[in-house]
Amino acid sequence: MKNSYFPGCNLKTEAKGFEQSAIAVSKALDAELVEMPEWNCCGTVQTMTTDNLMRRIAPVRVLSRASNHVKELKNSQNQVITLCSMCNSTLKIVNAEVKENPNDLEKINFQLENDDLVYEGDMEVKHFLEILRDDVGYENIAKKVTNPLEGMKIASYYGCMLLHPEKAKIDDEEMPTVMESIVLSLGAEVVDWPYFKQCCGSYHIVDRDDIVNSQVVKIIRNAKKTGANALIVACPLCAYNLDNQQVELEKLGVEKEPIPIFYFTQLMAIAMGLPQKVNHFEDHHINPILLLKELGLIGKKK
Amino acid sequence: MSYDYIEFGDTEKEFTSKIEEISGQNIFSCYQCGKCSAGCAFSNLMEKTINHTMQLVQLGKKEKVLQSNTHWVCASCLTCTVRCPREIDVAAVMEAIREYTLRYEPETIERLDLPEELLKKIPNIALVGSFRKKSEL
Amino acid sequence: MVDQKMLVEVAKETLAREDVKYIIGYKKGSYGFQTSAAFAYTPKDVEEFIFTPLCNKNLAKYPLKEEKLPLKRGEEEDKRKIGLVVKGCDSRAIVQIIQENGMKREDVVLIGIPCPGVINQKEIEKRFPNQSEITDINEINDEYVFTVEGKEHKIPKQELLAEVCKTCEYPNPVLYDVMIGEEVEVNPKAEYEGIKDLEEAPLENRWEYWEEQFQRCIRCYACREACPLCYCSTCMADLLEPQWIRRSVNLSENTAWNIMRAFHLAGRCISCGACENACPMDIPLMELNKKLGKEVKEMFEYTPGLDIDAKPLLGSFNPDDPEEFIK
Amino acid sequence: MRIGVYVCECGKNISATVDVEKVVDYAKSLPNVAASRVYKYMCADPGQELIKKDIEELKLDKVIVAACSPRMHEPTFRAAIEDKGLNPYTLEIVNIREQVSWVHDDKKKGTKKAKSLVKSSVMRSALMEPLDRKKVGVTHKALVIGAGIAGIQAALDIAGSGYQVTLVEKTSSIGGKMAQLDKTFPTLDCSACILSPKMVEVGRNPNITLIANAEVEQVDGYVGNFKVKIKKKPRYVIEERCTMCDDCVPVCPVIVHDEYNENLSPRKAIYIAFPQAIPASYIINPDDCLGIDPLICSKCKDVCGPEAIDFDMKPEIIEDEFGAIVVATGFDTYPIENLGEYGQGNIPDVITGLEFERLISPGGPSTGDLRRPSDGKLVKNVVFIHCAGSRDPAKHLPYCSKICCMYSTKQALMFKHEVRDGTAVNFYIDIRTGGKDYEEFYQRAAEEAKVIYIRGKVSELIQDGDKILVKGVNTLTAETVELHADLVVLATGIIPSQGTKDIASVLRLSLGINGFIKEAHPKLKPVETSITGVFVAGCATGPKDIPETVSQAGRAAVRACNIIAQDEIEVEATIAHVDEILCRGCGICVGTCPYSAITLIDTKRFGNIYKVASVNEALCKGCGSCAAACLNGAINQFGFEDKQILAMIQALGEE
Repeated sequence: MKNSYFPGCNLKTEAKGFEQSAIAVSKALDAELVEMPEWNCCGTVQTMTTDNLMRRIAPVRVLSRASNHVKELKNSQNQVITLCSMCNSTLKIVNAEVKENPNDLEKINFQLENDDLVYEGDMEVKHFLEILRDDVGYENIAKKVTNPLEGMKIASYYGCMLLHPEKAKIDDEEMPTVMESIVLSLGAEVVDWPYFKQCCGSYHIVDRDDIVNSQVVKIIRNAKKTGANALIVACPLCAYNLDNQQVELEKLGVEKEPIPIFYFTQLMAIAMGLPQKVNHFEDHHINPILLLKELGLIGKKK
Repeated sequence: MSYDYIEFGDTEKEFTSKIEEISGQNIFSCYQCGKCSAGCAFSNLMEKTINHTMQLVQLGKKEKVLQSNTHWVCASCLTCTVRCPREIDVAAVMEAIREYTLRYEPETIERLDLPEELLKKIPNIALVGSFRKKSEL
Repeated sequence: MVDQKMLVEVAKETLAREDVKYIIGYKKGSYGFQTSAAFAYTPKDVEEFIFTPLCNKNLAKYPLKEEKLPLKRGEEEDKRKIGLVVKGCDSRAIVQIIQENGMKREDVVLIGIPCPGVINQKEIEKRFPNQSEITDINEINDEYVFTVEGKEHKIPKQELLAEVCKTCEYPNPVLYDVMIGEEVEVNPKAEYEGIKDLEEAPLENRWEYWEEQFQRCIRCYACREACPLCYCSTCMADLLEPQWIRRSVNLSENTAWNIMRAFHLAGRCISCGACENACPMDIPLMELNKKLGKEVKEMFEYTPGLDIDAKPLLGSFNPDDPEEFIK
Repeated sequence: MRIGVYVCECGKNISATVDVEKVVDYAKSLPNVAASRVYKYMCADPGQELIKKDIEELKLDKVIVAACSPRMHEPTFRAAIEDKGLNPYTLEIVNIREQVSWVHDDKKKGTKKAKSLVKSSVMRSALMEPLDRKKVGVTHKALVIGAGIAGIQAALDIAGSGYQVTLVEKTSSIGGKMAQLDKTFPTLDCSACILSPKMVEVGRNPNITLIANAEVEQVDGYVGNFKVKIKKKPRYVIEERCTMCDDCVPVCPVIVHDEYNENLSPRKAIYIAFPQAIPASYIINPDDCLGIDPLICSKCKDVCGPEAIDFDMKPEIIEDEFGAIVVATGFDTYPIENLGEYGQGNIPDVITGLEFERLISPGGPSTGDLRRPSDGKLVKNVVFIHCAGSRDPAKHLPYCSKICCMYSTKQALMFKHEVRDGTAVNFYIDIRTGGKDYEEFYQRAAEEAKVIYIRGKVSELIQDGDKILVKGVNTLTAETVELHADLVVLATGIIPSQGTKDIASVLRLSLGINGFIKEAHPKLKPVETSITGVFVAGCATGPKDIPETVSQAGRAAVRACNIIAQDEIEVEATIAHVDEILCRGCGICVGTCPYSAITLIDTKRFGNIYKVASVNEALCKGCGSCAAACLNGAINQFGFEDKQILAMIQALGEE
C-alpha cells in the first residue's frame, strides 16, 4: 500500500527526524508514505473567519495536487497523509469547509486556474496516527517490534490540533487513546496524565515567549510528577516549544532536569530496530540519546 | 469601581454585527456560563475573561473589547470552542476581533521588531502562524 | 437462445399437473414482427409455444386479468394454478405483484426463461415498415438473422435491442419453479445513463421537453393496459366521483395522467418497458419511470420486484424516518 | 343549504393581521352562505349565543367558525351547534390564527389568505355529512406501569376511588429512585420515612394487585378495552414463604455490585433490594447466581428454613384486560461516562448526585459517614457542579432538568450538617428555585450553612495527587479560579429511562425530541398522551420534582378513573372506511396503520372469495395514514372525504 504524503514546511528543516523516521516506519509497516510533488505551505493555522477565501487557496491547491498524485500512485485510497498536526488540522478543516460550500470551492478553483488545477472535493485528509490505528492496526505494529522500549515511561502529548475542533479531530477530544495504544504496542509504559492536550502556546513563541514558558512549565512539571521520563508529540511546533523552551527555562533557573521530547515515529523506529540515522537526534535541543543509552535501548551489541 | 452607560446605538450594533459576520457565530447564543474562560490555558494572562469579552461584544462595547489583550493572548487552541455548551465557536469570535482590528483599526497595533537571530532560530511554522494571526499578511 | 423443444416439453409436463389450470406463453402473432400471448389448455395448444427475440410483451399482466365469473349454487371456486412463461422482467413483475398481495405465490407456476434481451418492436417496424408476413427472428452470434421478402438480413444485436434490455440487471428470472436452459451472463450498462442528459438540463428545458411529449398523448391508456403493475380493478383515472382527471385530451389533463401514472409506479416499476413499447405516440415513458426509480433507489436503497417477502416501499413506515425534506 | 360563517377577532390576536370585516363581507358573497358575522371572542358565551340564535332564526344547517386551531375550541363549538340540533360533525373550523395571523405580518396578505381559507371551507362545508359517534364497553380496571413514587401514588389514588388496579414494576421492589434518596428538599424530610408508608399501603390495599419483577410485553386493544400481556420474571424465592430471616445471604458465595447503592457496595446473588422493600421477599438474580442449578451451588436452598427457594420457577405470562393505563416509568440520570471533561467516570472521587445520596445515607455503603469512594477517607471539602451535561445543546442535554439546583443545594446542606467544619462549593450558571419554599431553602443553605456559591461553569476536572483539581471560573469577579476538592459531585440531569423508551414502543406513544413521552397538550392535557385511555405521570414526560410528580400522578389517576368509571364510552367519528368494490386487498393500509386498526378479511362476491381491508372502528383514531397510502383510493375518512378535500383544493386554486 502506498499513500500520498504531504510534508509541510517543518518536516524538511527542524523536524527532519520526524519525517525520515515516519517514512522508514511506514515502509516497514507496508503503508508507505510517498511524498506528493509540488506541494506548498498548507497555510498554517486555519483561518476561522467566514469571509477570507484567500487563506483557503493554499490548502485547496495542496488537496488538488494530492488528488492528482493519488491517481498516479494507483491502488491508493483518496487520501493525503500528514505528519504535522497543524497541517493536518488546517487541511482537514478547509477540506470540510469547501465540501460544505461548493460556491466557495468554485471561487477558489477559479484562482487555481493559473496552475491548471481544479479540486473536486474528492479527498480525505488523514494524520499518520489515523493510518497506524485504522489501516495498520496496533497488533501489526507490535509484531514488528524487535527492541521493546522497556523502562520508558511515556507521557503522550497531543496538543490542541489533533483533537480540536470537531471537524479535524482524530480521536475523542477529551479522552484520546491512539498515542497511548501505540506506546503500549512498542513495549513502553504509558503514563496517565491530565495535561495531554494543554496548549503549548503555539505561535506565541515568536513574540510572547512568556506565554509559551508558562505553559511549558505546567506541562513538563505535570509529566514529571506522574513519573514520565519522556514525552512524545506529533507536531513540530509543540516539539520545538517543549524542547527548546525547557533548555531556556533551565538557563533561567526556573526548571531543572529537562526530559527529552520525541516524535512518536522516532520511538517506533527505535523499537522496530530501524537504522539510527533516520531519527536525526542531533536536531534536538535536549539530547535524547542519554536516556536511551541509560535504559539500554540503543548501542546494545547484538 | 467603574461605571458604564448602556445604549444600543448604530456604532454598538454595527460592531456586534461585524463580529458576527466575520466569525459566522451568533454572539447572542452566549448565556454567560463561563466555561470558555474556565478551560482557557491562558486566562491568567488575559485582561478580561473570555466570557466577559463575549458579553461586551453582545453590548457592542467596541473600545473595551479592543483595548483588552484577551484576543491577542488567545492561541487558537480551540478548547473553548469544543467545550462551549451553546455551540459557539468562541475561538472564531476571538479571531474575528483580531481581524476587526487588523481590517479597520490597524493603526492601533504596535509594530514589533524581531531580532535577526530569533527569526533564524524559530521554526517557520511558528513564524507563519504568528503572522497569520497577528498581521494582515 | 432457448431450446424450443425443451420449452414445449416443460410446458407440457407442467400442464399435465393436476393443480394447473392452463399455461400462458408466447406464440407467433398474426402479422409482421408481432408475437402474442398464448393460452394453452391442452397439450396441443402447447405445441404453438415459442420463445424468440420478438417476445417482448410482459405476460405477468394476464393472470390478473382473469375474470372471476359468478359461481352457480354449489359450485366450487377453481383454485388451480396458472402456468406462466417468464423472462427476468416478467418474474420481477410477478414478485412485485405478490409483494403487493395482488396474487399469491401459490396461484402461479412459473416457467423461467433466461432472457438474452428482446427486440425493440418500434425500431424493427420502422426499418421494415411494410412487412406484414409473419417473420421469425433468430439471434446468432450477437446478430439478429431473419428473412424479409426473400432477402436474409443480419443486423447487429445492439442496433435492435430494446433500450431497457441494454441496462437490464436481472435478465434471469428472480422467481421460478422450473428454469429452462442456462442462466445468461449479466453485463449491463449503467442503469441511469439514459436519463443523465435530461437530469442535467435546466428546469425550463425539461418542462418544455415533457410538454412536447405529453402534447402528443392521445390518452388511449395503452401504457396502462400493457403495464403488469397497472392492475387496480378500478383505475383512478376512470373514477367519476371524485374525478381526478378529466376525460378531455389536452395538455393539462394529459400531463396529469402521465405524471400520476409515473408516481403510481414509483418504487414499483420493474423496468420492463412494456408501456413505452405499447405507446402508439412514441412517448418516452421509461425516462419518467427510470427517473423515479433512481430517486427511490438513492433515497431508500430499494429496488422493486426482488423479494416476495419485502414490504412494498410505499406501504412501509419507519418511525425513525429522518424527514429531511421538512425544513 | 344554509351556511353561517363566524369570524373571530380573538382580541387583537387575529384582527391585528387580518381585516376581519373584509373577510366577513367576502364570505357573504360565497354560495350557500346565509349569515356572516364577526365577534371579538367567538368562544365566549355571547359569541356562542350568536351562533345559536342564527341557527334558530335563520335555519342554518352548517356552521363555519374562522378562529383558532380546532385543537382549542372545536369541542366548544361542536357542543354549541349540537345544542341547537345540528350534527356536531357538520361544524367546520378555519384556523386563521395559528395559520394566518400568528405567522404573517402583512395585513393585506393575511386578509387575502384568510379569505381564501374561508372560501375553501365554505366549499367543503356544503359537502359535509352528519356523522355518528360509536360507543364501546369499558373494563372497570386500570393498569399502572412503573412503581416509583408516581406509579405508587397513581395506584393508591385509583384504588382509593374503589377501582381495581394492577401495578407492574420492573425491578424486585417498588419505590423507584425516591427510595434511593437520603433526604428530600426543601424540608429535609427523610425520603424513606415519607415514602415507606405509601409502599406499605400498596402492599396492603385489597384493590391493588402488585406484580414486581415484571414487564409489560404487549398491549393491544383500545380505550376501555386494553388487552395486556405482562411477563413476570422468576424470583426463585416464593414471596409468601420468605420470612426475611436473612439466613440465605451469609452462605451465598457470589459477590456483585449493589445497584441500590449505585454500585458503591457489594451484595450477594440472593438479596433484598433494601430493608423496606415491597414485596417483602428476597430474590435471586439469575445473572449473578452460579446458575440456578442445585448441582453447582444450592447453599441458600439448603439453609432456607421455610423452604422458600425454588430453582425451578419459570417466567410467567399474565394476560389481563384494562380500561385505562397510567405510564409512570420514571427517569435515569445522564451518564457520567459521556462527560469527558469531567473525567468520564474514570476519576473515582468524581461522583453523581445519586451516588452522593447513597454515600451520605445511614443505610448506604459507608453507613452515613461521608467517605469517598477512592480511599475511604472522610471528606472535608466538596465541590458540586451544577448543569453537568445539562443546558448543553452542543454535546449533551439541551434542556434544564429543573431539580439539580435544588438537589445540589440540598446535598451541600446535608454535607454541612454532617461535616460542620467542611466546605461545600457550588458552581452554578443560574440558580432556579421555582417551587414552594425553594428560594428560602437556597437562602438557608447560603446564610445558615455558609454553602459557597460561585457563578460559573467548571471546564475541567483533573486528578492531582489524591485531590481533584477543579478548573473553573467566577464570572462575577471575572476571574478564572482553581481549587482542590476531596470529592466532586456532578449534578447530572434527567433523561428518559430505558423503561420509558420500551413502553413507548410497546404502546406506540409519541415521543418528544428529547425522548420523553409527549403530552397531548403541554398545558391543558399534561397527563394525556397521543393514545386515548393512556395517561402518563412523573418524569416519563420530563424532569419533575417530587411534589409535582405526586400531584401529576393524582391527575393521571383521576383521568384513568374518568374512563373506568363509565359503562360505555364514545369513540372518534372521523374514522376511516373502506369501499370494498375498489379495495383489492393489497394490505398496504394494514402495515401503515399506526394503531393496528385495519385487518384483511374475506368477502364473498358471487361465490368467489376476495380479500378486503376492514377498519376496527374502536381502534381507528382517524389519522388518515391509510387513506393517504391506499393506491386505489379505496379508503376514505369520514369528514375528510376525497370529494370534500378536492372541493377545498379547487377553491384554493381559484383566484
